[in-house]
Amino acid sequence: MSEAYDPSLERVHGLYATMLLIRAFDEHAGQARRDGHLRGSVHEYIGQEAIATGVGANLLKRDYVSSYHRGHGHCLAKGADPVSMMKELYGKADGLCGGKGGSMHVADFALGILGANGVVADGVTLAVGAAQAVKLRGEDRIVTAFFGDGAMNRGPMLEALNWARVFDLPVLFVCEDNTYSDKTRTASVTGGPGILARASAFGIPAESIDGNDVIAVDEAAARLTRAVRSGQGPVFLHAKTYRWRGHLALDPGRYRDAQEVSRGMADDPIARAKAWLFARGVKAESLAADREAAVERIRSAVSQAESAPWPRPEILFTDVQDLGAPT
Amino acid sequence: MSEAYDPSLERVHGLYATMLLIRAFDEHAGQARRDGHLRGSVHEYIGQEAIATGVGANLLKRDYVSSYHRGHGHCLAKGADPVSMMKELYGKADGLCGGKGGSMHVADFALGILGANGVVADGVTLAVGAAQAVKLRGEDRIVTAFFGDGAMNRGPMLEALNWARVFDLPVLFVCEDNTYSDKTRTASVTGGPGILARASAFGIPAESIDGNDVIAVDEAAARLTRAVRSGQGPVFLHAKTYRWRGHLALDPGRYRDAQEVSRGMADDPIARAKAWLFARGVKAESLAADREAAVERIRSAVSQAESAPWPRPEILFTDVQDLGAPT
Amino acid sequence: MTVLSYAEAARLALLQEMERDPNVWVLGEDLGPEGGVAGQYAGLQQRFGKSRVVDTPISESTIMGAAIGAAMCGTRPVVELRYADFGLCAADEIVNQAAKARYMLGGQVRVPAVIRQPIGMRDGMAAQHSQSTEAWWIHIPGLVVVAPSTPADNHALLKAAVRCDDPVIYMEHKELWTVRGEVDESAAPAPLGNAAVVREGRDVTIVTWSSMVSVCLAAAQALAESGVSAEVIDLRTLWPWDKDAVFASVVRSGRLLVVHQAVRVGGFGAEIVSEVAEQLFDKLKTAPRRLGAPRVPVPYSEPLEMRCRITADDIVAAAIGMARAEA
Amino acid sequence: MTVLSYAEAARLALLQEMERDPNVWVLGEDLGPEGGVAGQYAGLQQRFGKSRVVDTPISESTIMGAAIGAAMCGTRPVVELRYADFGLCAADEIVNQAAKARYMLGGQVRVPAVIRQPIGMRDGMAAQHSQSTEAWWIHIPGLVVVAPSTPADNHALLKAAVRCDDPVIYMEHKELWTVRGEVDESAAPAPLGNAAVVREGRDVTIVTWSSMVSVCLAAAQALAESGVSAEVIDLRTLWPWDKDAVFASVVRSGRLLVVHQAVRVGGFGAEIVSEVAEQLFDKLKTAPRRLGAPRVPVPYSEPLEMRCRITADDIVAAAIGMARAEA
Ligand SMILES: Cc1ncc(C[n+]2csc(CCOP(=O)(O)OP(=O)(O)O)c2C)c(N)n1
Ligand SMILES: Cc1ncc(C[n+]2csc(CCOP(=O)(O)OP(=O)(O)O)c2C)c(N)n1
Ligand SMILES: [Mg+2]
Ligand SMILES: [Mg+2]
Repeated sequence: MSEAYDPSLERVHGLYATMLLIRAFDEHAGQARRDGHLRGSVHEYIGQEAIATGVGANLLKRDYVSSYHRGHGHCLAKGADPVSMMKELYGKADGLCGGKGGSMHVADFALGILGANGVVADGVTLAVGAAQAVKLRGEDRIVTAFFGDGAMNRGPMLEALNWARVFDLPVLFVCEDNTYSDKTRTASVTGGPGILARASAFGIPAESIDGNDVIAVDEAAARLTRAVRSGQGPVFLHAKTYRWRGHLALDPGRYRDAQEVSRGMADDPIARAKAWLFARGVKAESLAADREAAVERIRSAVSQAESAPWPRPEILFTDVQDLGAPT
Repeated sequence: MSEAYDPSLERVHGLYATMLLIRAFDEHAGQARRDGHLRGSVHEYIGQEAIATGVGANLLKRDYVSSYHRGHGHCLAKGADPVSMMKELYGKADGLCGGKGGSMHVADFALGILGANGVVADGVTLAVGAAQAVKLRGEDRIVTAFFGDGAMNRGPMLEALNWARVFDLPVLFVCEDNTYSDKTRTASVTGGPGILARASAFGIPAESIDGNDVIAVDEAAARLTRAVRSGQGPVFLHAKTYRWRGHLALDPGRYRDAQEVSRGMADDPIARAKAWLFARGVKAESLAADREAAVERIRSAVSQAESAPWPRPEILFTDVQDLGAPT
Repeated sequence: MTVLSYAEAARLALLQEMERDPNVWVLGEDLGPEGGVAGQYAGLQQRFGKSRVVDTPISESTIMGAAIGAAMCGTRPVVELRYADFGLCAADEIVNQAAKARYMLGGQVRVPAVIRQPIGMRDGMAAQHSQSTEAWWIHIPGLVVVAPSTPADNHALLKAAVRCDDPVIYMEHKELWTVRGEVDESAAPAPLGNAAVVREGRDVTIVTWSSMVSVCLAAAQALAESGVSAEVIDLRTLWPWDKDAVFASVVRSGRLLVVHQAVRVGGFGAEIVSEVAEQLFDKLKTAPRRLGAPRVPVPYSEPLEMRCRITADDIVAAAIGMARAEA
Repeated sequence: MTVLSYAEAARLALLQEMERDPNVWVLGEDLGPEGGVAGQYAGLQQRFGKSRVVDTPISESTIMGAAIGAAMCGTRPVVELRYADFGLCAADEIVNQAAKARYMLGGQVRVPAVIRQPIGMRDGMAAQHSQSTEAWWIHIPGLVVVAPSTPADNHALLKAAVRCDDPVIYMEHKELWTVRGEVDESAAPAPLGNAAVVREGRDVTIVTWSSMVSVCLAAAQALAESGVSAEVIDLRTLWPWDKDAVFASVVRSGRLLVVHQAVRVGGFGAEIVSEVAEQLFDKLKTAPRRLGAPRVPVPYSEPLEMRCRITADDIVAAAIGMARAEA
């Protein structure tokens, strides 16, 4: 765990609780998808919780966040209500998007969450635009764009890095490097010295951290969000992590080496935070209770989601556009 | 002029003659467009001739070249017939593309010229694909992709750099940096330490040269094409130059500082080559005669183009696709 | 009332909207130096500064993506894509993000962006700079599509587009930029979705838009001399199109002819003809007809390009044929 | 004859074509590890190696651009774009390069590329993974468009697409991947452009394709029970579509109903209805009709998505209405 930075026990305990909530949410979401209770693509964030959590802890309610297909963790860390999220995954009427979006489109504009996104890297272009709006309107907010390692090969992603630099926008780019782009090892389709070199080539200060160390993430995010808030322009954080599960809930992830997977899972961000807390005197029972509380909160969200009403049929035709009939 | 490299008088004389031909071609094309004899977009290559010439001198007939909107010079340097090119610009039946393409689409597949291109950076993606075909078929050719400084901000361009590295393709990337992207100073919309850093960030060996020094270009191109031919994978050449005229023939280029323009024009690649030859004993009359010969060759191309027949009307419907009627 | 060109009228509309609402801003390539390819932004950067009239890198994906993000965050961007052909470089962002966001996110957010994509053939701009792609956007739920034919409409409709809370594909025609006409400088925004009956007639209803309006009017004049009374309807807004106006006319005339410059196959004319055939079958006295370009890329050479165009003669011939046919 | 799934049939076709012609190769994301999203490439990388079954970076523009360049240089790439929605990320390359190259370059070159873009709704994949975009490609000169509905067709038509010398947009339906059917493994390529009359009937002609074929057949069965004899035509190739087959049927039945899963407004149904209304007006006994999705993005929630779909009941109701209507 990181050395110089010495966060309070309370802060780390909070980060731990957030990670537990995210884990419990996605443990359920993945299983519910495999069991056929959810539909579509459900991308579990399991193993990567420290990143959303550490970054999210340094964002204000008014800050904007743009996410990608693996988006549940970012929403929860930004404060989204797990009940409304779960209802969305269940396609129910009062889900965050009224059931129209599902897992890949969870969003909560009241909390500045611009949405998960089904097209790799597109959310990053939205993020730089959000930052441009912030700047134009003279607002005191920053924008965080989360995206994966695979996204670093898409043109719009690279354009957006240039864009943020050219217009000096208040953006924190967070690359969650979980080694894979779907079933492909990202390294096998990525040229050059690496992700940091790419960000730097567009003039964006960039650094790498251990993305499974929530304290390291918190420290870096605190520093970088401060820099962005101070008007320094964009910064780039490369967080190394590992995706425990398959690319999505229905993918058993068999193309991966078993050893690699167990090595990855051994480096559990939650276990690490738990050990840190335990070493500083937090009781094992208390830590276990935190876990139980998170699981219980999700259990309750699920039962509310299960019993919630479906969207009324006429909802099919609402919120398309003001002009013109949809039929 | 470059020091270590000592080309033969004959070689430089040849380069000089090619530059003169390109200049004469575009002097005419620009004026003919302004006079209303040509249509559409005509992008003059004037001032940039050393790059196409120096690179072209190191390419074999079987090598592929992909170009962009400012493409006349690349075609001529690769050996395209100025008469067939001029006929294309005049929209005549036996122009290189039967009159269907015009200035922005000159191509000659018999010479490996995959075409000028009207969409910024798209030609670069075609080039890496051509290189992939070369590799797949085990052919002994290389591919050169020419593009502008402005193209370096387009996503597909950046994707293509990664692509060439990932698949180790035989591509020479040549960035012709003429300071402008249309009416915009490229520096004002380009973040980071520069073009070389970008190429390097994708793992492509890159170097900058004085693109108005045809000997320097020849030297670098000789070295780099050798490297590419030897199977080393992609390389990147950044050639600094200046665009004398407006972005296209109908643009007087008034958004530029007069001093900047005259400074740019003072650094004339043709005058520099001429001085080099003169200093080594080539007679002034001989050098003037070269110029006259180039002008005369273009004059003849023009008169052949002017008197050439128009495409027959039914040509409208040919070469669309094999299946289905076009009407 | 004053006489302005189509480009000047659009510029005036934007100027007025930018003065009215500080959240309106513009982004695209080369807007500042000389006010866009047709001067349609002339002087606006000088007036509103570089942060409201933004010269962008050549990054169509991010131009569009950023505009969407900014539109989600309280601003009203006007996006200049220069030619409809380059609009294809941002097709993903337009369709997958701009058009879908409001619906997919359950009505939490709107995307009030104007997306300018000039269409049409002009003076040999050839295959990559001459397309008319309105049919694509009409097919996409969430988009409004506008195609003004006169300076007055380009003023009043652009104002309306800026105030529209949903994304508007705004398609000016390149050949109309310099056309002059009376403009009421203080005109209110024109309601979107209303067609104009630009000439009244009994025998045949000609439905058209954009640059074809004047051609259809010329044809109607000639038809009158042949004893055929043609009604000409300028749709102005293509989605939603003014079915009331078209249906009312067809009910009277019993004959429908749709004329557009876009490729006939799969063009928007197909939607209009189908809708009329479905809804007003019993009112039709003869087969409906469509006139549009052949299904070929737009060729460069003048005689070929001319043959791609629908002329007044073509329209006259079609209308006379229809008027003479018996049901 | 053997029983294969739609995905297996496609795989077999590709395997046979790759064995036949060493210039056939495949590129796209995640083809190697498990053979694509539906196993439609299973085992091909193991068999033909990584240079003929190429796992690419997430770079849709360059995937497409590279395929085009490679197709111009003697190879026959098969491009996997995964979902038609992501095909929009390569719309520029498909339209401005692949479709136009042959024509714009005067017939010097062909682009024999197969561009696979699976379409359709499936199990809650929501707005960004459910689109059917065939109408777009039909409108673009230079493209062939194919949409197989059965395993046998996915075998024989894919072979034909690979051998076609022009770019083919090949649209499989996600919901058909697992559908099984008889396939003649040694079948020759099916001629492109030929429809199949999959059920004969007198009273109404139902024209459809892709996943709607089986729905229309079910409807025809139900219609028979109500005394309405429906002919069902599976177009198979959408451009060029088999006008002879459709016209012959409509001449007999006098009634045309087009059914597709794509959005009804501006869908390909409009082209078919228009063409029939124009050419066979006098043969129609009643108004032609189109059934397609409402003009809304595809929602996630199950009851909403179900309401977007055309059901056998919808078809029955429409056909009965038409059969009862008097001209
Ligand atoms: C433009 C685009 N191309 C392809 C896909 C299919 N796809 C979805 S996620 C994914 C892999 C993304 O990898 P990465 O960015 O590393 O994120 P991760 O899934 O690892 O979190 C791919 C290829 C897509 N959604 N969008
Ligand atoms: C995708 C795309 N965007 C915009 C344009 C319009 N455009 C044509 S040339 C050009 C500037 C290109 O600058 P650069 O790449 O430096 O080439 P140069 O013209 O300087 O030779 C622009 C913006 C285009 N053709 N294609
Ligand atoms: Mg990843
Ligand atoms: Mg330039």
